[in-house]
Amino acid sequence: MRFIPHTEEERQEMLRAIGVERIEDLFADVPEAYRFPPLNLPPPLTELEARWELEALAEANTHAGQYACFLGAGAYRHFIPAVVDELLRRGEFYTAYTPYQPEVSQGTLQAMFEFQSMICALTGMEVANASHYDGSSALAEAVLMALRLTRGERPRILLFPTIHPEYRAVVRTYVQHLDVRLEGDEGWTREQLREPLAVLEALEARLDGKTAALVIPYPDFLGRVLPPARLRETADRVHRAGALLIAVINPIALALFDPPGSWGADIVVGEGQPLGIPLSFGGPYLGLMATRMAFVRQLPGRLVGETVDREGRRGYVLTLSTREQHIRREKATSNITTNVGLMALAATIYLSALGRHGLRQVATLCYHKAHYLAGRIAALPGYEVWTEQPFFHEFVVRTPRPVEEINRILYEDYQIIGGYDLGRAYPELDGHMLLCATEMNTREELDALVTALSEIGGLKAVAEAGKDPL
Amino acid sequence: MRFIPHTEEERQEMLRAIGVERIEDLFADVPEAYRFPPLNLPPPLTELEARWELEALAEANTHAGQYACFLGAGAYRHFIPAVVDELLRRGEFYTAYTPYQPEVSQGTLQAMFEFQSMICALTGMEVANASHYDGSSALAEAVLMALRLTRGERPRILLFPTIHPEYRAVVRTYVQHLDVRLEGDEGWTREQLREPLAVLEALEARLDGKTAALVIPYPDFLGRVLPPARLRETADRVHRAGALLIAVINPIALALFDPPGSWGADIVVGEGQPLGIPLSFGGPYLGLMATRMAFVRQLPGRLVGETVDREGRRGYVLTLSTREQHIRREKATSNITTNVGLMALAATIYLSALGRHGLRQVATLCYHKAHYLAGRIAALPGYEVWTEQPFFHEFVVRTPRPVEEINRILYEDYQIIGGYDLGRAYPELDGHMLLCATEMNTREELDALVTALSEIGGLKAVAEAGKDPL
Amino acid sequence: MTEPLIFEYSVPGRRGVELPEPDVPETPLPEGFQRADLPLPEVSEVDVVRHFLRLSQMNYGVDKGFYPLGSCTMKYNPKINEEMARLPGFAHLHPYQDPETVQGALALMYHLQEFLKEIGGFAAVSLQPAAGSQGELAGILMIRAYHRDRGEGKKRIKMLIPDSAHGTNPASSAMAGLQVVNIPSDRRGNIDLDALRKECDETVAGLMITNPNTLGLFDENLLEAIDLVHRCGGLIYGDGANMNALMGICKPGAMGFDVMHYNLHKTFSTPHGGGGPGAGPIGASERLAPYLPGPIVAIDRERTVRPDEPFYTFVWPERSIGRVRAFHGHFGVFVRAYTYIRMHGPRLREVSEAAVLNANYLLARLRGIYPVPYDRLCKHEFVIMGKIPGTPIRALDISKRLMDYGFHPPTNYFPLIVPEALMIEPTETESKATLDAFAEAMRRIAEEAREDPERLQQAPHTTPVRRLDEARAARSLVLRYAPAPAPQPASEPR
Amino acid sequence: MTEPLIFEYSVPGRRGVELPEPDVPETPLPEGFQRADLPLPEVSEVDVVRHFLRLSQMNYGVDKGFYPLGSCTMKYNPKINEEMARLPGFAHLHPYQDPETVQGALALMYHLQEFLKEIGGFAAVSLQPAAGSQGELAGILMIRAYHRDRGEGKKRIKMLIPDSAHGTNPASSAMAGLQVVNIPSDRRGNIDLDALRKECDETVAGLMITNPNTLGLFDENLLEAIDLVHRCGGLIYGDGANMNALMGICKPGAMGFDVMHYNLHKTFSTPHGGGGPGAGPIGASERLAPYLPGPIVAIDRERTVRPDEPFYTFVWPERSIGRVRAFHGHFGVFVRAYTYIRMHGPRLREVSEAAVLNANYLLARLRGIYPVPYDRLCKHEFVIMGKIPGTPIRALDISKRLMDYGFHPPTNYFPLIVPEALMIEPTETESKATLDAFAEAMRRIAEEAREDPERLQQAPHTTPVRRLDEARAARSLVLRYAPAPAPQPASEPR
Repeated sequence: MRFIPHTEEERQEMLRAIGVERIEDLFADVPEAYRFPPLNLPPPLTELEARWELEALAEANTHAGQYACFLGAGAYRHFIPAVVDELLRRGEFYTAYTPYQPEVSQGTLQAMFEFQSMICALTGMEVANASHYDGSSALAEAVLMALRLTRGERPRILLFPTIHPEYRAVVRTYVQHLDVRLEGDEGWTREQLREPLAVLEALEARLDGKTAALVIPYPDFLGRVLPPARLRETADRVHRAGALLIAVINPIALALFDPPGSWGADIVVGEGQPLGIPLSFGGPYLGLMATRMAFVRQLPGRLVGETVDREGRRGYVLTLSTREQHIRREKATSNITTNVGLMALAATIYLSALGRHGLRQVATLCYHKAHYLAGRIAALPGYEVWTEQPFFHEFVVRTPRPVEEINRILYEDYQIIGGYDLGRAYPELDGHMLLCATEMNTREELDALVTALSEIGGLKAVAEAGKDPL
Repeated sequence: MRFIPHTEEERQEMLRAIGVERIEDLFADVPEAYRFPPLNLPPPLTELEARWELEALAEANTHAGQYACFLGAGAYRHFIPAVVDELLRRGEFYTAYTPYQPEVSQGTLQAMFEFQSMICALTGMEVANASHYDGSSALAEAVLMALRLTRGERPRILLFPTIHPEYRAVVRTYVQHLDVRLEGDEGWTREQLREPLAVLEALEARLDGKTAALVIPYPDFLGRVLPPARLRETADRVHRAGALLIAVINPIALALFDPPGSWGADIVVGEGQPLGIPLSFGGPYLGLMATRMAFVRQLPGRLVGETVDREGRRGYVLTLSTREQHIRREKATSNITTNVGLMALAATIYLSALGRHGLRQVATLCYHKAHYLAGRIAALPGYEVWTEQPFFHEFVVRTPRPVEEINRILYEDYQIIGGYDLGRAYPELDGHMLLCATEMNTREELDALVTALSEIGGLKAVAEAGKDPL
Repeated sequence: MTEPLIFEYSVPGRRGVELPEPDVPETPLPEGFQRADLPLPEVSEVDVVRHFLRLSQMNYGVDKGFYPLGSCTMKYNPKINEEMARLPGFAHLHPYQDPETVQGALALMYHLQEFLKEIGGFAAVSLQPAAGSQGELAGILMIRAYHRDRGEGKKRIKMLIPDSAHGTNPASSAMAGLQVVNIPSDRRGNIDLDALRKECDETVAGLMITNPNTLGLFDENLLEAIDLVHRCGGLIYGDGANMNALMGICKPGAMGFDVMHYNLHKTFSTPHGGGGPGAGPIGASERLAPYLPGPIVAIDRERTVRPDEPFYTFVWPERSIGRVRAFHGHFGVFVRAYTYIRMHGPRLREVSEAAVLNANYLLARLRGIYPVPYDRLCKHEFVIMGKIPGTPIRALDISKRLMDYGFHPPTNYFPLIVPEALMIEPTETESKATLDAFAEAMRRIAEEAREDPERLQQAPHTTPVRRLDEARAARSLVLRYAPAPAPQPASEPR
Repeated sequence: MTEPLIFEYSVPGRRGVELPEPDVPETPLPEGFQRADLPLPEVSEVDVVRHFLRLSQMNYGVDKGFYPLGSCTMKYNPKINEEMARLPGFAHLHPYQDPETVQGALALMYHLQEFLKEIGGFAAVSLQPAAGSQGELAGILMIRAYHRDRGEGKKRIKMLIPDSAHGTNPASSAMAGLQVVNIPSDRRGNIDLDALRKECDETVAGLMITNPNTLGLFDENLLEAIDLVHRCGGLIYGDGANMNALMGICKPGAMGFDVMHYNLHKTFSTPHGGGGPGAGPIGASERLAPYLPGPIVAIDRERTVRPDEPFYTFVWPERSIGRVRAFHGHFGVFVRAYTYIRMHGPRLREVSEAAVLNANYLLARLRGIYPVPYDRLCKHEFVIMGKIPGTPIRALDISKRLMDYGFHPPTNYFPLIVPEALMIEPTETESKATLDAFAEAMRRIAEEAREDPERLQQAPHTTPVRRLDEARAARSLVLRYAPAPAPQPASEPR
């Protein structure tokens, strides 16, 4: 029977050893009225039949390998070298549990230590945990951490409006029954949203003795990167107000841009999916979380530390578990136990394989391609592109027709998966689309999108591909 | 540079240690006129670009997962459980060399010992080698082995005409400059080919003091299985004539049918591809070769034997290497060195995963599906099916229109990859098609083929699906 | 055998995987934005392969051998699951694609919801939570929202939690702003009804029950406990970590649980990945269903053209507590769990039966060698005490020594209510031969405890490293790589 | 650490992977055909996974560490190759599909032929042979066919083979019915021209040259030797096993080789698989091209519609020696080699340069520690003598001891002309750090030889098994599993 090895003879032998007659006897303690209910599930399939069914389900989707895809908005399609999956598929890694027994878990533990080290390197922070569920829940935990670090005396959290809308929603879910006020992320006009430095200034002005933290995105949901020099000032102001600066980052962007550690962030969170993890319809992804060493005891999640064995050899263990639920129970820093270890391993392998040079190449390609695409679309009549700030991965386009309509035509007539409809999350940005380009989008694809948008815009002509687009 | 790790600094350091100035100096011994010729190859690709190019090439093919496929003729599409590739992809297995150093190669060696054991179990023979290139070259080596076993005094080999035509061609290639006569496989009429027992009798009648071996297929190229009881008689006759009986088998068929070991074959060869190896456009496949223990010293190829280490623990080594080229040079039993170890490992995992029960299921499904299909096609006006003998995997159909034409229509109008055109290899079977069914062909596919053939036959109606086809 | 850190292989200027040169005109980075250094390793591809291959060999997984880690359900992870999750039609879907372009994925999620509803006996299921602990938090938030909507949000602030509960239960309750009240266990390992009764008042938000509990016992007071709490207006949260004992055996939803999480990475065979990803879908009774976290998948009747081809779409439960994560949950894990459930169907009951059979058989083999604190029929796991009378041996020593016998140790020192606890969960995918070999190793260790206790105290002897100094790790925190003056050479004789 | 045989896990009636029930009416098997028993193992899927995972851990591959096995070119096998070969559009193609349905596969084969022609300097290439040795046999058959067509088939029966040649050379010649004549090497490791000259007469079929030869040396008499043989009417066979030294350095075809095999699993990075599959395509000069084994891929001008989209098809060389195997060769290996060549293009020269750089560097590091029999510039590999003067240590002891240092040993006792030969080929994918670590291990072993020779003679000490009794294996042949009275228990304490 599938994965149960027993033969009937063995089963009988085991029942005899237990001292019962039938399997059913093992369930005498289950209230009789509820015992052995029918399970109304479809009949079992063999592996071959399951494969057929799953293949049919998979083929009922259109995926980003078939159509050119310009969706980003928090999930990014990047090149994943073959070496990542080759190593991830080693049974010793993926069929292990959380490394509670370090002597037989050095593989996982050392890899997690390397992961923590790499996230510190990327963010410029001093300590990183061994992962959180995803970027959004990492942000929620960072907010809770900031509340703890300010001893619960500061119930206010200021959120930048162009933090990923779903991240802000998750924070709201987490704190809904706590005495916490989330402010700053709503009620802005389109014009205001278009001027992030003004928004920043306005939020800074609201810092006070009740504020635990200011949360800023880097880059923001609209792809825009705020000037590091300006953020250094923000950090100063936040710190002068006795609050913490939390940054929500995109790890690929950090290969190019000055990291939060260098401009003064206190807690850094982000979505690690771009680091070698497939889109997979939204999960599992990889929550990143890093902070200053001074705050380590309020950091939630697993931490791997270096130590030695009884013969003096270097080794790794889970450490500071006194912060965690299985020791501290209701006084723990978080309830988290299972995180996304395998995704952290994927990112560790990815970052090792690409290394300093390769990751820079990825970031540079994304930067150039997004800017090339933005430049060409900006030249199309009827479209307007937000290019005031430098951007990464993605940018905002005002479209001459409803975004949904454009996307439908792109899909049906051009085999293109279009951009994210900003009206979904920001009513004030109705009629605006967020378009993303990565190293996976060839110039041919970018040009095809431009041509398609031009045709859909109902306005002929426009510059040919490659002609001085900016 | 791709897979070369050196930095420029390291390169210089190494050159200094060698005592030369430039890399070019290392090639001073290459005749100057020929040194450093231009290499006119397309420019290098990164991994991502290579992936794009290879994916495009792969997509330029129609494969047996997309269209229903009824080709067999020596290469069979079978279900391969996921566990096979999962284990085959372990770097310790596939990046190892031939296990010359047994202390660090016990994995390969023990698996090969298990492979040998399983091939013995399947064929009913006493000893099997650790694989040969493929079924055809295994047959050629078996013929050479038979010549050696008869001390070169018997230059004649009798070949059954319905051994795979390409196997017979390979044997001809191997012996073309030796004093050997290959006979018996040509010059038969269609009517004679349809009566394999009569052919067998005729070949038996040609056994004489100059005959080294009679080679028979089981099942034959046309799918037909000769009665084991009759083959026992053949073996007696062959042995009385002082010759050897060589059998060319299909390993899946041996899960159902009386194995050659039980009816007296002396050497058994076959194509192991059906045992968990993908079609892969014809290779790499897996040559199987087994014999009696008495003949082991004339068996070509690697052999793994059991032994003990200095502490008395069981272990495995390559053995009887005095038969082999690296020791015996021109006196070796064969020139073979690299075989297809990884394919043998695949077969070992496959046979372990399916086991006695699973392999029987595979064979039974193939048997029932081919017979169901044959029965339904036999009921179509205009088509005639050869059903005199029991068959396995495949069967012969005389078609009302040229096979090539039928196949073209099947492909273009029905998304079906049709059968093998027997006229290609047997002019006397022009207008005949070899159709194969395995567990991968659902009843839906079988019925769709019947419907298509019916329509292509230009003759309406015929029995509905499922109505008493035999 | 130790392995250098990947950073220690780094050589400045060495290249690993490279990307193509830009095929578009380049845009200069603005002044003042660029980062100075990027201290990532610089290694070759073969360095990466060898490093992680060697690390993997320093790990123990279910694929290596028996892993009886109690409460973790370390069953065999079918390999077909891995292949299915990697099909391009699943792996390369963007979460914001239009529903029309991802009907296969949505159908899979919809059916998985339906399967879990049926298995757990719930009215609705949300697949959102990323892990059991997040499922717990969501469930507790749902309970709080329910009370709030009935005007009792401020009043009902007590979460009752048995002392045998997983640590996540109190931690999740605290995160949701509740006060935790511990309920002791009675002598048979059940919830102490008298103690429970005392706490049952109008301040109770709910009771969190793990059943079978972490002693591996089916709570004999279950229905009564549920009834007590319901009668005082509280709700029942089920910690579904132990569902592997109950599939087709009984349905928590039918017995009165209001909300429960499932651990797909335990019960439904998705691999644990060395610490995740898991997935913690939650099922809810009729009254809590409107509060489920969203979005969930439903059939859009309006867009359905043919009845046999429903159109699937995301919807929001009416009074949802909101999102617990961005996007739609751990889809890659769903594919694996779906595959597993489809391969079993109603025969999931046989899975639970075999899991319970294996646990009781192993308990029978160990009884008499080690003390059994609560000795009755167990379910999928059981707890013994890692003590050998007359010896200094502790549960930890036994755990470490088991490694030398080629086994992963059981969970040790949990549940907290059993001193020197060893919590053993064999799962249904282990054969009698494996259980016998483990029992035999445990018997020999008991012998060794008497004959050569030091050998046990110094165990393990054969692992890549010996017993590690955990105190030192916590004392002098080294949590990331810092270049060392003299890195270890790559090849030491052994 | 030993692992039972998979047969020893078998329990009658246990099920592994199961297949669906028949969906068609069943046909009874005729009387007298059915086999009685089928003594295959009966194990569960998890047994299979654990068994082969444990076996794999008892193996050493390039992915584990340095593998300087001379003449085998154990370079890193890029992982992208593995993914590409598994694309459904390659893996699921039937060899008898109509060319129209497999144009991508045929294009790949065509271009691979073209690439190999360019790299080797040949007029045509056939991808058919399954391995180097089969390529050799095919090449020799081509030479024989050529002579036969010129009426010299019976006369030209001598194949001249240097004494440093691989054993396959004489073995292949013998299989083709030729007589083997050994040609000694001169003091510099080259073909001894005087000895060669003596054999050059009208009975010569050809000369087989490995260049660089198995000493790792570029033959300084190469052009003269070729000329001598050509002048007496013989042809030159090239053993291409050592092409990793020559890509972009020189083209054998241009220098007068008439036919040569390539080892895709050496030079072109396809994995060796623990003993194959390899692939041994052969290149031929103008005069031998018509004799190549078939079929090969060509452009069908008639079926080509657009010039930029050629139509590819299989064709037969005019005077082909025939097939050397069924179907079209090791296509899965071609995909890997094609990928590798495409990722390098003209920069393959850098591959050969780095391979030669690494060998000369390692030679420089080992010179002075071990005797070097032919001490001049080497190419991609070199040979030292595994002797330490004044000690009883042999090459085998050094090889076994290297395992304790974490390295795979070099090829030992080959070539036969060097006593106690250790043949070392580092390949270009190894870093200086790895070469330094290996050199250091070799230096320490030389020290150990003097200080503690017994330790070397008893090596290895840390492998899954210790030195194995090969004589016993050959003496009392056990070549397959036979049920033992008492199988080993699965778990022994270690």
